[in-house]
Amino acid sequence: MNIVFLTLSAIMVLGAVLAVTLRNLVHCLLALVVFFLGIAGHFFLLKADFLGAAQILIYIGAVAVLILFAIMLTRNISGTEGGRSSLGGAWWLGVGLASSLAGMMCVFVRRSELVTKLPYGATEEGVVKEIGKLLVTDWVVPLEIMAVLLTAALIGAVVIALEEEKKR
Amino acid sequence: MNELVKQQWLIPFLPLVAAAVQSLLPRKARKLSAGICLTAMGASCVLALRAFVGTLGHHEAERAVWNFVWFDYGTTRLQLGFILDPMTAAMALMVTFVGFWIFVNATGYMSDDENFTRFFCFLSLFAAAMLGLVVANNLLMLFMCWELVGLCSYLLIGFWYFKPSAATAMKKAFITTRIGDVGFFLGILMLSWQAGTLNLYDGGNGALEQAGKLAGLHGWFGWSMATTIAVLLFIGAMGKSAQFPLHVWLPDAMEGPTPVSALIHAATMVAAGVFMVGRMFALFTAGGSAEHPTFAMDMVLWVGCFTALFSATIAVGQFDIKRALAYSTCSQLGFMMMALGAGGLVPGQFHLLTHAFFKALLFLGSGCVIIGTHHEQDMRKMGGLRKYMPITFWCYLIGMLALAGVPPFAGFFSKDEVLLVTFQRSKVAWGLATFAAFLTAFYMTRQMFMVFAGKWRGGHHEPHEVRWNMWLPIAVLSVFAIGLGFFGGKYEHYLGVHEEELHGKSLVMGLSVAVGAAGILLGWLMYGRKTMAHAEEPDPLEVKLGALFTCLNRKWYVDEFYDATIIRATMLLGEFWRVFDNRVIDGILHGIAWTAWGVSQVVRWVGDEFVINGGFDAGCEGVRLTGREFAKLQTGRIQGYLRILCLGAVILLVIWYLK
Amino acid sequence: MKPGLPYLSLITFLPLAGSLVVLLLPKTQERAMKVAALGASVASLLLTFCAWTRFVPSAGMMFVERHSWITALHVDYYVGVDGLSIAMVFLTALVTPLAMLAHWKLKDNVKLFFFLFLLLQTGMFGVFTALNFFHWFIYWELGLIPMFFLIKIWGHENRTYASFKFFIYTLAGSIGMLVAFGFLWMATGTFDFVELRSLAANGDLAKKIAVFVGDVNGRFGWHWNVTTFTSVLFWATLVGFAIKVPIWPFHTWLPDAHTQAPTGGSMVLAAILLKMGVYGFLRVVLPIFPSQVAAHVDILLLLALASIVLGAFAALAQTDFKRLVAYSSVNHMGYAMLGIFATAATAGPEMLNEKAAALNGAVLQMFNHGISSAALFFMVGVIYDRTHTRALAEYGGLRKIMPIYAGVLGITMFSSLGLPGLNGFVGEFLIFKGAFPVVTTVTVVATIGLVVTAVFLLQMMQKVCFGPLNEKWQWLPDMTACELFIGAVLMLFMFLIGIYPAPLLDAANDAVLALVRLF
Amino acid sequence: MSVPLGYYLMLGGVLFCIGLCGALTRKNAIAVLMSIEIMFNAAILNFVVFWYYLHNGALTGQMFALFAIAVAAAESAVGLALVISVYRHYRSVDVDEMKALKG
Repeated sequence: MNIVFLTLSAIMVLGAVLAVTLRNLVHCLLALVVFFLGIAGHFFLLKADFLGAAQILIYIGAVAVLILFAIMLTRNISGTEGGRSSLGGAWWLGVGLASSLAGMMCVFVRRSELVTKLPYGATEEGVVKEIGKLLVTDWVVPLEIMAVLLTAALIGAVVIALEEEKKR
Repeated sequence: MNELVKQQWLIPFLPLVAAAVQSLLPRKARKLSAGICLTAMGASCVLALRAFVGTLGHHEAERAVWNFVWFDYGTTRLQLGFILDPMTAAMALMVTFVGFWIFVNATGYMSDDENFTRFFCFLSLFAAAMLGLVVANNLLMLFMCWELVGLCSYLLIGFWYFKPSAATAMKKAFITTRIGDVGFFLGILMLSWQAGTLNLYDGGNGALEQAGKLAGLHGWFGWSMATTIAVLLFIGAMGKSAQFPLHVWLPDAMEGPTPVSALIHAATMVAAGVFMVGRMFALFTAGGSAEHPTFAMDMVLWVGCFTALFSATIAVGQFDIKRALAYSTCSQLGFMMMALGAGGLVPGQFHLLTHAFFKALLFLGSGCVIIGTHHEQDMRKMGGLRKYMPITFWCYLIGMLALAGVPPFAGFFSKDEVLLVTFQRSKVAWGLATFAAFLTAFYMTRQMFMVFAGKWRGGHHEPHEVRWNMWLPIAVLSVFAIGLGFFGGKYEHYLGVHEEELHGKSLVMGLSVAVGAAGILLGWLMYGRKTMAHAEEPDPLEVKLGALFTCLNRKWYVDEFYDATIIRATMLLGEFWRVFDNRVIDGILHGIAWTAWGVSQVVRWVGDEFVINGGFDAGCEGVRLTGREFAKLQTGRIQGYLRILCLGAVILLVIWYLK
Repeated sequence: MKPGLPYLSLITFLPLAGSLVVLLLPKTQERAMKVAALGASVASLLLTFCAWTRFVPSAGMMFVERHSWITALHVDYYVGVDGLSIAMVFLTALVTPLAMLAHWKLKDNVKLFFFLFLLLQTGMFGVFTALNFFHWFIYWELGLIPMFFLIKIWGHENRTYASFKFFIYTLAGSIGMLVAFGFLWMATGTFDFVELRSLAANGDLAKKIAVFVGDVNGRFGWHWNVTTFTSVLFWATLVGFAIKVPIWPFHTWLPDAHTQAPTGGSMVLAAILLKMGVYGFLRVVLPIFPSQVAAHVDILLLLALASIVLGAFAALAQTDFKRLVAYSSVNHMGYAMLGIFATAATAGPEMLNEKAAALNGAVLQMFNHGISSAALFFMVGVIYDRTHTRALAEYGGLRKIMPIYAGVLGITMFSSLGLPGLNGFVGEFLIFKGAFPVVTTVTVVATIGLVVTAVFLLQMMQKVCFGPLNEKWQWLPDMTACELFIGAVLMLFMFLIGIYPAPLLDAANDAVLALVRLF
Repeated sequence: MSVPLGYYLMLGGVLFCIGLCGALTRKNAIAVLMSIEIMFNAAILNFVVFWYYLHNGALTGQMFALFAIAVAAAESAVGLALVISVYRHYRSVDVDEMKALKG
């Protein structure tokens, strides 16, 4: 067992739990950022440096800011949900279902022979360069499709957000 | 001659090009149009003259042919070809020459018609088709041109299409000749089957060169093959050359402008039939002799003879100047046919040539009269034109004397030969023909006196002489109407036919002159001594003959007879088959359809309505109720769905775990 | 043969591609649709022309494409053209764009119209190029459905009746054919026209059918007679084609459908769809059932004769311009059938050239009728657009105000009448020339048709163009440039074939000879 | 470093279920979206983990993760745009009120 792994995991779980339970949405967002950072840390641990960097750039740099904007556009600036409960009527049902699913998952993981599997071997350095090469050779078509998807999402998001404005 | 024949195609081609060019000319280009036409026709005339001169030097009946492939089919090929022999050369020269002067006259006659260019287009096409027919060395090509001649006559007769009578006449002309053409067509089919070729002369393999062989084969109705083919071909000639009983179209064809009448009745269309019989003469005579002529020859003789007399009687009773001439044409064509049927190829062809000149002269002259009298055609409303139109009068007189067979005019010589050759064959035919000649002289005299003698009966507008471009052609033609007759002997020599010594020459000639003189005398007695004073005055002949005259005037009621029988039967047949289609065939169809519909109705009521529909309705109701119940599950709350999803996942995992 | 450009597939599917383009264009872009439709069609025409220039008559099937398709049924995608079909492909390529052009001013439902038209063209091309019954039949039916809608939607006052009659009649005919080919397949295991033809030629087909019938009898205890069975197959196939041609007495759908169809529909219907039936005789009935045709040739000749004579007489009594023209189609198709059946009337090589002439004439007549009937229907459409009536009695004297129209109608009419110098004559002459020695009596009676054809056509001409002008039509404009263009193209071919038919005949002759030698 | 694979997988599972729990219980649509982001990240983590333990020298796992991240980014952009659009319409982001699809 590795101390770094445990610590990082604990922080992440905490961040995740806070992100789904806190009432103030801005606070939730902060907890979510912590969670994202944890994931990035795990990526670094797993020798996936490039992904880690991408995680920080995309999630913290873009998604979190986007969510912040959404919060500010839909609520007053503090982002609290007023006097009403932040949880829906059947919250206990949700919690119960999620935790039983988690339980089942853990059970299955334990039953699997993969449980004790150790890393495949020394992962060579310079993976980033390799990824770059692969992206423009073997993976160039998915990359292009992804580019189209992103463009479409960009335009789509703008159109959806603008639509109501136009009708008025 | 062998080089000349290769240029024969140019003779019809030039007018054809002229026609093609003019079909695209605008209406206003009158001068250009007439210029092109006259140039083309003149050039054709020069070419024809060259060909004629080329044939002159040869004493034997020589001919040059030039065949070419039109298309291949099966393992063989279809050829067309051109010919140059004396008959062709003379005919082509006549057609181009007379045609040229008719064209000149037409520039005057049609000068104020709005479709002037169109007229010259049709006229050129007409000439082209006729010349093509003359120079063809192939029966198919001859037939094609033959049909085109029919087309042009259709177009020209109906040139004033807005007149209902013209619209009907054009149709009548085409259909009547088409009936004859079917016979011709069958003859061609038979010939191409039996002879294996349609080339007339082909170095020994031509259809005409096989006439002897064909005469030995058995054809239809117990005739020899050659006779069968000849009879079929002659049916075509009957249509084209207006022989009884297919003559009815010709008088109606007078609905066309007068130059057209001249062209149709003198130089081209009607001549085509006689020319064709002459061209195919070998088939007609094959297998027969002077004592025992073939059926085809007999048919030609008697049809011609009957038509000559029949039409002459009708001509006597006409008041329309052009109609009288038209029946006279019919009659003269009968003479030609009769001569051919009697075995006289040369007299028949020679009469065709001389007749072309003086009949063209007469028609163009009548055109001048019509123009001079401001489009009056009824002879009763004319009179005294000699004073007003002297040039026309003198020319017309020459034409009339030629037609009446007065020596020394052209008609005398040719008609005399016709009668002479008929005399050899059949005294009865000769007698009838002589009577027809008498009638000819009579009705022409009648016409002369009614039109030119006495005083003007036509009303306020005084007649006037026509312009030079109208009288010049008739003046030129009248020179030939006088002089051409003297070349009869030369023509026989030229054609290279050596006919045996004919007996009874002086008798026939004397009688012929006598009946001509008698006819003219009778005409003078009835019409010349005391000319008509008023247009309404009854015809002296009408007074004498009474009902018979009406009968003549109404053309022996042949048209009425056809209307009541053939045309009516055809229309009824058409109506019958139309109704048959609509009632019987469609009735059966509808019956099937109704039956199918009925069966389906029964199936619907018995089966569908109670069994299937009942069950179906119940099923539908069930589905609807279920749907309504299940719809309640759709809360629209997304988290609710997600919960169910989640639950499902958990349950699946549990099941899997327990397994 | 070395593989070249897949001409036939390109020609066939270009209109289909065009139809998809038309379908995808926005509804407001009517002009673009028309241009796209015409473009696709003209591209096909150009390709057809290129194909023709590379066509070698003596080479048998040309431009063959053969790809395995449904292996379980031994069905190949198999296309090719020979002398019998190349002219028809060309005719299709030529007439369809002209028919579209005739509807250039169409306003309602433009998209659907041009879509259906292109679909129809694909179907027609397919019928003339396919050599395997399986996809041939698909094309055959594909020609039917768009035409049904063309009549049903854009037709005249009685369109519903006419379209249903047309559809159900033709469909009923083709069902028999389908069943017959189903049996043939069970007996021989192939749908391939070429293979079936060679089987029939060397006698294997009869043997295989006999084996099949024996098999069926043995298995089910039935008592089928081989001769009767083959005859039933033959008649089922024949009636399917006879309805399409149409041969008397299966012709009554034709006047209704032609009369009620829109102008372009009538043009294509008369020019090409009818030829599909005649082509069926050349491609299917004669090669696959030669002995049956020979056995029943008397009846068939009588039916052809009835088409000629009775069709002409019925046309004589028509008062509706378009119906008259439609009946003239019955009459003209009768000549083509006379030529085809005359081929089968005697056995042996004695009359080879005569029979070849008759069959060549029939092929030529197919093309000629395509040109002249399309032109005639177009001319009816031109006048109908202006007057909105088809009653002959309503017209009169139109030549005065519409001289160009009268001229074009006259030439078209004479082409249909068979005037020498125009296309109709050559075909009819060859048919008669070939049929006369073989079946003399029938041919002689058929000449009645020639006269009656002349009578009703000239009567039509007189009623439309001659006589005094009906004052009602004082204001009618003459043909527009576009209309004149359509007329001019068709007239060009009338003159071209009338004067120099050799290219068409050369293309057809080798295939015709091969067909004649089957008898 | 020798953490066995099972622990990582359990971590991923737990994180996923935390996100799921949020998605099931939160009323605020933005919070739901944030929970979904947590689920996404848990899944992506699993990709990387599997790659790290089982990669056989190939980089496919990382690639997959990379593309998943890109897709997730697109998803969140569109999702948030939708939320804003819905907010404009209902003046609320409460998922309980978004039930126009009720049967």
